[in-house]
Amino acid sequence: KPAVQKSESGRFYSPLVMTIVREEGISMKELDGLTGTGHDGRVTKKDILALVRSKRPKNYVD
Amino acid sequence: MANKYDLIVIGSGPGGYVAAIRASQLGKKVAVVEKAEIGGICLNWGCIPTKALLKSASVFEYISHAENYGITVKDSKADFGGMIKRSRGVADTMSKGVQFLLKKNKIDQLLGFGKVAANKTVTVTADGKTESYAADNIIIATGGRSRELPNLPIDGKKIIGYREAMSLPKQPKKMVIVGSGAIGVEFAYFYNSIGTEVTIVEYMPNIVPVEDEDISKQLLRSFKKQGMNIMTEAEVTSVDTKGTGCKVTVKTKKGEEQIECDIVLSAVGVSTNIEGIGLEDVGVMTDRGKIVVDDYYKTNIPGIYAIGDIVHGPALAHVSSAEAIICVEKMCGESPEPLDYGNIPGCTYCTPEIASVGMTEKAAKEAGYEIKVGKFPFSASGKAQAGGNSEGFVKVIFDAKYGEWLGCHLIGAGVTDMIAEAVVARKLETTGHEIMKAIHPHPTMSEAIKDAVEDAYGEAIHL
Amino acid sequence: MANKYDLIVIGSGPGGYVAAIRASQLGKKVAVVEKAEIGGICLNWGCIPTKALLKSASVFEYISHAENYGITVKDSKADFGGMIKRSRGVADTMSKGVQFLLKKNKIDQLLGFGKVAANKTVTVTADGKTESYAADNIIIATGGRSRELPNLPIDGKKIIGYREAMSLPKQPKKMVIVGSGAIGVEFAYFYNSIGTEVTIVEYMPNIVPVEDEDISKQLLRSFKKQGMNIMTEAEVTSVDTKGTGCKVTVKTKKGEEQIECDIVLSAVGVSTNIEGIGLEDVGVMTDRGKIVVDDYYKTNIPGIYAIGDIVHGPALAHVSSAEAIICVEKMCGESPEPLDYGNIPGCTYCTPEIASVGMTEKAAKEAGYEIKVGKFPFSASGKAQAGGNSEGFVKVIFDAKYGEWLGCHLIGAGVTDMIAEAVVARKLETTGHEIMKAIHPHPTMSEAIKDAVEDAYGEAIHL
Ligand SMILES: Cc1cc2nc3c(=O)[nH]c(=O)nc-3n(C[C@H](O)[C@H](O)[C@H](O)COP(=O)(O)OP(=O)(O)OC[C@H]3O[C@@H](n4cnc5c(N)ncnc54)[C@H](O)[C@@H]3O)c2cc1C
Ligand SMILES: Cc1cc2nc3c(=O)[nH]c(=O)nc-3n(C[C@H](O)[C@H](O)[C@H](O)COP(=O)(O)OP(=O)(O)OC[C@H]3O[C@@H](n4cnc5c(N)ncnc54)[C@H](O)[C@@H]3O)c2cc1C
Repeated sequence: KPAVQKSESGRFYSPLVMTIVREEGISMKELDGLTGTGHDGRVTKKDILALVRSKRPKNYVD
Repeated sequence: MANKYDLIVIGSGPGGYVAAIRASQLGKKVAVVEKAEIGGICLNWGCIPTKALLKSASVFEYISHAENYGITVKDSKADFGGMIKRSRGVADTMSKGVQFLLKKNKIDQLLGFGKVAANKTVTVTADGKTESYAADNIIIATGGRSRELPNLPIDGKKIIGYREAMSLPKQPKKMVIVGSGAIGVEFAYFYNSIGTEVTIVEYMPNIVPVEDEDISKQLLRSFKKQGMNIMTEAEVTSVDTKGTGCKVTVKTKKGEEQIECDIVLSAVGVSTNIEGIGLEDVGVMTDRGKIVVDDYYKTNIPGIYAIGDIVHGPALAHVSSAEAIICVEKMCGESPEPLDYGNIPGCTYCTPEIASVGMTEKAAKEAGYEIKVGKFPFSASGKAQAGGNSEGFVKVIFDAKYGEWLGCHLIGAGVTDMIAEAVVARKLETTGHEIMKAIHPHPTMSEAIKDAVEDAYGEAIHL
Repeated sequence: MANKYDLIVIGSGPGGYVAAIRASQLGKKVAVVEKAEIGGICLNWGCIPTKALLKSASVFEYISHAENYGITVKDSKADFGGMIKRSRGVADTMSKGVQFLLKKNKIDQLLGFGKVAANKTVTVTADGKTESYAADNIIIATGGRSRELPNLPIDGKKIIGYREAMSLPKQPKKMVIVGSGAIGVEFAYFYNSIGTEVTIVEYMPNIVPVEDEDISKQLLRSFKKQGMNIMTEAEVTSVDTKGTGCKVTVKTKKGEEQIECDIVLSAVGVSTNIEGIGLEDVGVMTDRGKIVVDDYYKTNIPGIYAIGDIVHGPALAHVSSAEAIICVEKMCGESPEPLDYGNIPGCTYCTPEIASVGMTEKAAKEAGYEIKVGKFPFSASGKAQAGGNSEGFVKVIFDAKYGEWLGCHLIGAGVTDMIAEAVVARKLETTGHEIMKAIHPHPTMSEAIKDAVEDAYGEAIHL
């Protein structure tokens, strides 16, 4: 079950972002390093999907 | 030129007046040009007066079923003229309200026909006189009007558009409504519920064709139960208006059929008011009847912007207003986010009401998503039972992989006030989990959204 | 022992039946013990039947004001018996619905008085016979009943509680209602609107005292306009029931006053059903009438849990159900998040309706927040005007520092279906920004929430 997790940096990530992070095996550190394009730099679905695409982990099917 | 503004807006609808007020809030000197009523179609001939009529109809329906609620009513009558008068009164009040807001924000109202001209000038013509006004920026927000089909020329008497439909001198006995988008079905519900015999003719296989198929099917069931005659995959090929009434020829898959009626309402969409307003003179680019703009509503000509029904995207009042604010904030140097056209709710205010946002089931599948679908009928809702409103349902669509809320489709009593939950939650990038864990108050219709999400996740308690 | 269950739930209200169904979904063998009606107070004597009565009242009000909507009604009459009968019928249908759900989930219904006993046993007594059942886990969900004040002993005839109030044999001419919480004001609205002369007596300075003060003031204005007599900072010191009616002595700041009426409704809160159910025998800890539990509803005795009105927190159906699910999921080894008692909506279904979540303005200030407050009156809403529902407003409270949405308070038509937006958005940790940028459909009552947020941020377009 996707719980709303907090990052180590204290940034808030949306439930959808957190689900994608978990599903795609992205580390909290990578996530915290991401610059968001949302309001006030918030990381959005778009940003995290861009990261997923750039990494193309094994379980990512385009 | 004495008449110099920071911004001139042409058109005072929910696009134009909102743009003007936002710009004034941000310190600009602003004028609005309007050739007809302040407030545009929305307040005067669209959203507001139709909702006033629909409220009269729903009150009348309650009265007709009063005994269901333990109330005896001896004798009741729909006073058509009274309903129309009330509706016009509400429109008037709202238009005056916008006039007040414009004054309060020190926005000049230039009454007349506006045209863009060279060198960021706007000309305003009224009573044969033309004045010129200069502006650093111009927003075009001239909105739309009834689209006319070749076979269905609007004469304003027997073949009418939406304006006449909300201001007829007397109630028609029989009416044919061509087109079953929001405007068509709203008038269909209104007239049918006060006793007019209504036939809907829709070209597509489903009524309210932009909605999820399940919604269309439910509305069809409801409307048939209400006694309407509904023809789909059907087309009006001609209307003979020579006699006292109209003879409407409808082509269906089974062949041709003739329907007699007093009045034919053409509700087949909207055309844009982009003719004769100087676009060609200054070289503003258009495409299939719409002005071409970027994410911040800039046209190809610097300093000229366009918003509302005359640009791409759905022709809805809340879209016009949202575009207005983004356009103005960007113009004033702020950094608004572009509008997410994937998260715009659409509402239809007949009974049962319809409200939806995001993808239909079909669209989600076509986009390649693997989906989880949940449904909850209002017949299983305690509040719906208590209110006597058990028709309809909630349908939700989630991406099975990441849990994204792809679509939410509601049909039932009061659902137009319930869809904001889905819009906001989607904006905040929810998954289904958070909706299930957010405590919806009991007993409400809104619980059905949570129940439908539970169903999608295989955890429905009340099914 | 043959009768062995994984889980026995005592009480079949929205706490108990939901717990039973969730446990059954998770593979448990479950029984529910019920001494009265399946579905508990909520379905049979609480949430649902009151909402049925309130709907009858609001339909009757529409009929009384039909001419406002362009409808002539000659002669209408509230048939009190018919309204009561409808309400009982709705309750019955819902209770049968829950019976069906229990059966569908293969949950045994043990009808009788349940008691916890040593060694995780539950005894069930009916018709003088007692059976014992063993269980790995026991959930106590026995709910509440009308609280009685010493000066206001309920006799069920002239001094009544909520049960009698929704099943009186005939409509009282004059009624005194003591207490103006949700239950008190709902009955006040119902009886007043069908023609009973209603006096409300409230001990606190404001009616609906848990609500934001602005809400209380608006309801006071509305209720006075509806013709009710309202006494605040007032206390019933005695009721003389010897004559044909009642003589109620009310102590106010100005002195004592006598009111005559047919019936006094005591609506001063709820006591818990924790007596005689074996708590002392097995040593379950209680505190001021409530069973003491942890975040997952465990009592001090392993294997015994308690949820709903009998534990701390607001006595509301949706709270009972949420607690049920968390309790059962944890019991079954899942990892549910504990309930956030700071994000529970409260609704009152009189006209105008009230819905709120989070902190009142006063509470936010007392908690030390620097706040931004926004307000939007429905009189400025196009939909409210079109619907003839312009009474009331939206009030929103934000933390000025981080933008957290601290509180949302609504009063007006249909607001109980609108508060879910705020609950969900707060759960998703929104700030005001996202609410303003989420497109609310036009024209709806829900737009007023966005408008109020704009007001808090100094960007209100429609004010
Ligand atoms: C019957 C009906 C019901 C509707 N119901 C809804 C609904 O419930 N919800 C919803 O969201 N939408 C509804 N709509 C659609 C909604 O009305 C439009 O999307 C909205 O009005 C568009 O706003 P706008 O500002 O772009 O243009 P408009 O509201 O069309 O305003 C344009 C204004 O510009 C003026 N104008 C045009 N040309 C000139 C010129 N050359 N010079 C000066 N002034 C000019 C016009 O007179 C008009 O006042 C409805 C429409 C209709 C017809
Ligand atoms: C008039 C009224 C209106 C209300 N309106 C609302 C509203 O609109 N919204 C809202 O959220 N809340 C409302 N409430 C409150 C709501 O009804 C309660 O919060 C809710 O019912 C509590 O649920 P529960 O499961 O804890 O207990 P209950 O619903 O009280 O159920 C307890 C059940 O346990 C049974 N029981 C008790 N003791 C035993 C025993 N020893 N053995 C066997 N069975 C037993 C009882 O018979 C009962 O059926 C209202 C209450 C009243 C009185």
